[in-house]
Amino acid sequence: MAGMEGVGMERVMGEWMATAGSVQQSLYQALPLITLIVSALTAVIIFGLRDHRRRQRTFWNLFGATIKLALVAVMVYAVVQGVVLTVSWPVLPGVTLRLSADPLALFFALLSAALWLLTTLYAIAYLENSGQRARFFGFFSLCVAATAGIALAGNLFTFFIFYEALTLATYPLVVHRGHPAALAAGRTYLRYTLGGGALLLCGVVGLYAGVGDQAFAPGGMEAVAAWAAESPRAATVVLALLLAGVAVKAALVPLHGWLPIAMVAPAPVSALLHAVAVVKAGAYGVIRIVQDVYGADLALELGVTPVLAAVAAVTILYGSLRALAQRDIKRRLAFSTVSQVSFITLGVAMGGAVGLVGGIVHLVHQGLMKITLFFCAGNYAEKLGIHRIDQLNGVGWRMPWTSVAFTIGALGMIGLPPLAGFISKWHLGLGAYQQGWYWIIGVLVCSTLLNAAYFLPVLRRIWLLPSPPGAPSERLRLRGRRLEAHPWLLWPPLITALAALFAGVLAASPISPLSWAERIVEQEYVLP
Amino acid sequence: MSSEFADSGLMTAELLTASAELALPLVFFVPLLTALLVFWVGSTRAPWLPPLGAALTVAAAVVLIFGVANGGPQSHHLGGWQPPLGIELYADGFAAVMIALTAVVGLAVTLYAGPYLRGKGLSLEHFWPLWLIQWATLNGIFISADLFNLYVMLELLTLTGAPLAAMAADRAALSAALRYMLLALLGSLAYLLGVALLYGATGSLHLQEVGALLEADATAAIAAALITAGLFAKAAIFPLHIWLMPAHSNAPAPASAALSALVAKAVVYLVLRLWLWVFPVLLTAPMGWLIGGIGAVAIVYGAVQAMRQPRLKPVIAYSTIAQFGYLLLLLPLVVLPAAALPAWQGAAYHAVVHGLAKAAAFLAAGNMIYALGHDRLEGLRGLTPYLSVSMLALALAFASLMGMPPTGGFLSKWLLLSGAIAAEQWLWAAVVIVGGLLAAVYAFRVLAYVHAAPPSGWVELRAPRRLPRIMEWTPVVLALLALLLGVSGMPLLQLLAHGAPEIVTQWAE
Amino acid sequence: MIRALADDAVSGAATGAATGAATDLEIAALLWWAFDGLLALGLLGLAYQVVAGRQLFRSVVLFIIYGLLMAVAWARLAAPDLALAEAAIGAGLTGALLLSAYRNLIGTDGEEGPHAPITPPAGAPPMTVPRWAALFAAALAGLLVAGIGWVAVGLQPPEQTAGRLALEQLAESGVENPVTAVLLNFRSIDTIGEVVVLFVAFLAARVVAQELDHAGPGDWLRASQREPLLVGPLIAFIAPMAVLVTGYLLWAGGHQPGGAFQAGAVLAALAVLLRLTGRLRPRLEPTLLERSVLVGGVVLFSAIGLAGAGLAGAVLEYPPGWDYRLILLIETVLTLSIALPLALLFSGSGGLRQEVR
Amino acid sequence: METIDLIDLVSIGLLLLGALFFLTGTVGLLRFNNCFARLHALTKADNVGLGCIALGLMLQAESGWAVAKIALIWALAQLAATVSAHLIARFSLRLGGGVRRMPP
Amino acid sequence: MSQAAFYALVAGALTGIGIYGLITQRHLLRRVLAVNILGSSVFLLLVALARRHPDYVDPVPHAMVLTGIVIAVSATAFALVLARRYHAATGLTHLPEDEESEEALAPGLLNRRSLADRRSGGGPPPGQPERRQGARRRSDEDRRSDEGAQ
Repeated sequence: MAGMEGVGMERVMGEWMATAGSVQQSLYQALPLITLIVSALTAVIIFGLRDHRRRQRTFWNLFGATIKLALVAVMVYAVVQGVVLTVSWPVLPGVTLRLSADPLALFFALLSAALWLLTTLYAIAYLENSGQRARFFGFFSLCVAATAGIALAGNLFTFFIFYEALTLATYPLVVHRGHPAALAAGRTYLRYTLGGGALLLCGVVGLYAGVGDQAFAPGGMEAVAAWAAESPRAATVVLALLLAGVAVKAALVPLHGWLPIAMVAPAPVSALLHAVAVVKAGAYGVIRIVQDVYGADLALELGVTPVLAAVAAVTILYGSLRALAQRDIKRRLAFSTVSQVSFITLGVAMGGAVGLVGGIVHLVHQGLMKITLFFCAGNYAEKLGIHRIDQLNGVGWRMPWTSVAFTIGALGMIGLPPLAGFISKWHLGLGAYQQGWYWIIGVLVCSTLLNAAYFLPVLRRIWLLPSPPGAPSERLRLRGRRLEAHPWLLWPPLITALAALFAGVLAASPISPLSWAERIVEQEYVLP
Repeated sequence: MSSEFADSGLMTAELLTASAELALPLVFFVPLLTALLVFWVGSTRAPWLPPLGAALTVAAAVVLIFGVANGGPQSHHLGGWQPPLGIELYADGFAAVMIALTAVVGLAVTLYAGPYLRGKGLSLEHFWPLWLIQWATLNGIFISADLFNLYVMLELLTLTGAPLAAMAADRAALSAALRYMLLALLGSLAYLLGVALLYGATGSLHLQEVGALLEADATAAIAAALITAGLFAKAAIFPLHIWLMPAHSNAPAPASAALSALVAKAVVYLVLRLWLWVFPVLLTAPMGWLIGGIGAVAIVYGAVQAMRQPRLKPVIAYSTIAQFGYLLLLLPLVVLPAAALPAWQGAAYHAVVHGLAKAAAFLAAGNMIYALGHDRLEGLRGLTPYLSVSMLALALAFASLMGMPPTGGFLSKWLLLSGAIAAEQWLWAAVVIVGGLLAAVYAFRVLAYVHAAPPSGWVELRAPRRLPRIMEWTPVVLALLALLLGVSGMPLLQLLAHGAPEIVTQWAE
Repeated sequence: MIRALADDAVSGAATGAATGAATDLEIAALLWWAFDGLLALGLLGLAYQVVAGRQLFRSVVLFIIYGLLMAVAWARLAAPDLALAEAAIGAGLTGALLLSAYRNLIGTDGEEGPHAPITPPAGAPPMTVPRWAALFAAALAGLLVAGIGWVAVGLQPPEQTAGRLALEQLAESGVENPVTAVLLNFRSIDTIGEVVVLFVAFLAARVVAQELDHAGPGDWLRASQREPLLVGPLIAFIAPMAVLVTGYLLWAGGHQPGGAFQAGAVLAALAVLLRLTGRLRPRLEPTLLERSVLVGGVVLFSAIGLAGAGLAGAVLEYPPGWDYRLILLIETVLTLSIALPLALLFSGSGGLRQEVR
Repeated sequence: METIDLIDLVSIGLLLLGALFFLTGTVGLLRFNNCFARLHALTKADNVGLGCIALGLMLQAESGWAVAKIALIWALAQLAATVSAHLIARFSLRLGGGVRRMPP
Repeated sequence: MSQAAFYALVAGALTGIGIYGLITQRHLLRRVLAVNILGSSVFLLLVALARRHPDYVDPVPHAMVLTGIVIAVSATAFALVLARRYHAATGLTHLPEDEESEEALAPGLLNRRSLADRRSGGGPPPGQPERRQGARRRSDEDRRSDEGAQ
């Protein structure tokens, strides 16, 4: 690693086969590509295994996830040293596929790699005796490859390729159960995502027609700024198309319909995909487009960001209201996701540095908290067969550990001071204040109240109400083990709950998500 | 080819380009003579002969492709006579790309056909000579630069295609083959009539010369109309497409793969080659709009029909009709300066990727028929444990047909789209986008069956038949090749650039 | 004297050389125009009858006559080779194929046999397409006729044509007959393609015709000794004569109208005659000899062609001085390779065997 | 047209005679109502007609080969005519009288 | 108007008759006849074009026509064999024009019934032979089982 100190500036490797530099150097540069290949390879190996080879599949699953996490950690170390690892090769004349590991990319990649490891553990235990597992875990790993691709994408073309590949990889997971309801959900999911994909494709091709092949540049690309100056109308249309395409996966109001319906998928799928991968890809796309393609001020100039902020605000309120009305746990969590993700979009649309920090840090906070809630919901469903909220009476005493994790997650979502949720909402509010968007502070307060309105009654049922007589109690000795569920089902929610707690309480420490987000904003975007 | 390859194999490169000119006629004669040898010896006594012939043909094709890649367009004057009198074999980038596609799909079909036909109890005795002659004819069409020679090759294509479609000899196959024969005969006579008028007007049969001598008068217009109509009948482009679905879906799987991916493709290739080399003087905006319109209608019609089919092979056959529409979109775009180069590269790229994906899809469907005995979509439910590899190949093939990003299909859609948007042709851009979405509808309808759980009370009368290993892995290899083309298009586009049509390169300077 | 008149007119009234007997010239031209007009009328009338005639049997017979008239037309247009080929293959063989197919297709569909009543029974399914299709077809046909007619009248012959080049370089081609030169030297790959088409048609017929019964009327008559009296002597006289004519046509192909195709056609006609009279019986699979003949033509032609690349620089180029001999060799083998598939296509079987007494 | 020598006169006469015979044969074909009468008319008239035309042409022929070829053509035509007439007659005899169903 | 142009006109007329016959006639043999007439008319046009030059006769169209004739006869022969086999299999001498008779020919081809049946909630599992409404000929029903598809 010592040799890395001397290399300060960003180095782009042009040719498909690295001609210059020693093999160690080129391998190091091509780390982003290797991460992708590793996760894709694990998928291929798992596809090859027959269904009954449980042990081998578990090994390969975990092995792949840990290797990926390790590689991301190495890249994080490199970025901390100030080296942005980049690899790119020409796909078409005038179009290159570019992977670059800059701080924002690794922020999202680290989140997805870490949560992926936990979800794989959870999924292995959750799908203990169900069929078609080779196919499930194959597509599961393909999803991780696609998410890593989205995170590490260096230009809009690469981003689009992995964005659509994610749709291809998630569809089989949504329809995994195979019964008619799952197929109907799959069809809806496709209708939204393919429609969004088509819009995004038009936007990307329009941009490439106008500007040509440009890499993501912090604070917006100069070529785009020049092009926007020369033909503002076309630039606005392209920006609108790009945002509309990305908004589908970011579940902004008119295009959020697929999220609640896709809850019919098994718990690990809804936990990971709809709380972390798919939805976050949309939000990440919004950040990349507004920050790294157009730049916040140009977007403001074109008058698109105010509209985006309004839509985000509407989504926040609408999501919370619909969550209030839901009686099924997972659907309530889904609508809560719809509203929470829009915080990120709101943070980006505001334009202020502090607002942006709030938006970016919420990317991680919401991920941690939401995945904890989905894990707990999965545990309740798996162990006690509870799907509706009114069945939750007294569950806290029957499954204490899961309920504790659930409580931490729920309180975090509401935004109580010591927890992660509060940090991001605080920054969003501060940013709004600085930018002078006072109505946003109103929206934040409203949403906090609504969150409380739909989470507190759930907590009240879990802890305060007595459990109905004769309800199965998990406290009984389970063959001598005192834990209430399979350890692999129990540990992931606890770890993520702790992580959420840590992200909130120790936010000031240098290695917390908040400080990481601040470093991104300072390093990347020189904002007034 | 990247520079590193050239300097290390300097000697071999020289040898390759020198022998490339000889490879030009060999690409036609090797499969032809193998076919005659197989017929003479009888395929039961020498089962190793057809694969050997296929390997030799692929070798000749590779030598030719390297020759074109390194030494630019190759040409060979048959019999030593100069063009207007003699016949010239000419292979430029477009021909080399199509020969590469034919070599790959041909090898896959040859390896797949043996076990499949033995399994279905159809006689291999007649399949081998017909298939190898068809392969020779395909290569002949790509390299021949003479109008009448193309007529003879087109006729050969029909006469080898129809019996393969009628091989199952049940009522549907026979009526399909008859319909195919009659329409194809009408098509080739219309083509011959067009060639007669062209010869009457210009006095030469050589492609480039006729293109140069032709002026945009009534004779050229009528000849172009007749030739285009004739080739549309043979390639089953939209208005004259009725025979394609029954013929392609009733033919045995390897034959329908060859028919859809190569035979009909070669005729569409010919339409493009004639319009870009012989009739550029006629290629005005209205003419481009007419043919582009036909392509657009074909895309929509094919997709809509594909959504309604209860069986798998008709879905794939109708998707062929739809996908040919994309190739026709090239003509309205190639006249516009901003869109000429990307549209040309997009159309050629689409031809290759569609060929690979379509062949993979048909061979996967063949696996299903081999295992279950029928290919009705309901039978796909719960089939994954038995045919997991074939279903993966089918999924990848459909992903490519839809133009989803990781696959080569996406790059061709991207090229066509960027050409259309660069030239502000919003209609054609919309057609490409809508075509992709419609393709997604019928593709995911089939994939939904693959993922669907078997209905309750499912009684499996007899377990699906075990597939021989080679039959299981051939479609996957083809589908992965289509995927590989998604990773980088540069090698293929560099090969295509050699001898690009003058109508495309004129805007480059 | 009449001959002189005829030649002047043939050489074209267009030159209008004012010889002494100017009026004779106009009369001869007028006569020729009358002949052409009559021929054209005959062709069009017959074509319409064939297509829209009421009785299928009449249409088939009229088609054969149409073929013969077409041969006369081509003779009139100074294309003797084509007249030979059209008469032998176009009218003769195609006619035989149509008649044998007609015999098998009679019956359930209401189309009459030779004995059925002239007019098809009322109940027969409509033999023509609905009205709109007929109108569309008429419009399309009209458009086509107008197009070709307008082009035919207006088309100016280009000054430089491939044909003129062929005639100029005829000397180097090794044969005097320009058509044979074009077929076997200048554009030889078309000929290879064409013989491969024949071979493929034979293969295609084998794929489809497995279970069809191949017994012909002649077989039964021959077996039951109730064969008409004169057929024996006819065959005895015609068979050697046909082989002689084949040899002559093959030999003459070099310098006069004739060649492999016409010779092959005559040989095929002989085989058809022998098959019709039961002297040759169908066999399911071709023997080694038959398979060798079927592929021999193309294999030899291709071998010589590919050898040409080594010896004479380009594929399908004959080494200097050898072209006449090689062309003659190729033509002889081609004659067999054309005659056998045509005969097998007529008999619909894999091979033919001598009728054993 | 100054001097019409004898050979031309004779060949014109023969050609016209041949044409006349063909005409009578065709009229016979159309007028008679049963198969045998029609066969009779055709074989007699047309063959003689063909003979006259062949003779007429032989007079015009330059080389001896041409004369031999025309004679060969005439001989083959006769052979074909006789055999086919024989076969048609035999076939319609067995069929029953050979009377055409509908008046011409 | 020269002799070549006259014959070219005749060829045009013959093409018209050929195309009209090919489209309107439904009997297979008549369609093959029409194709042959169309072919010979194209060849006549070629030969007429060859005759336009006053001083020479162009041999290239002659070679094209000679090749064309042999190709035409082989295509006709195969079409007739196909027609014979089709007649032996179906007893019809014309191609089924409308969709309904297409259904009689091969129910598997356009399986109208199973579409309606599938819409009413999942047909019987494909393993078991499906009950089909009586097609026109009962005997064809039994012969055409699932395994028929190739």
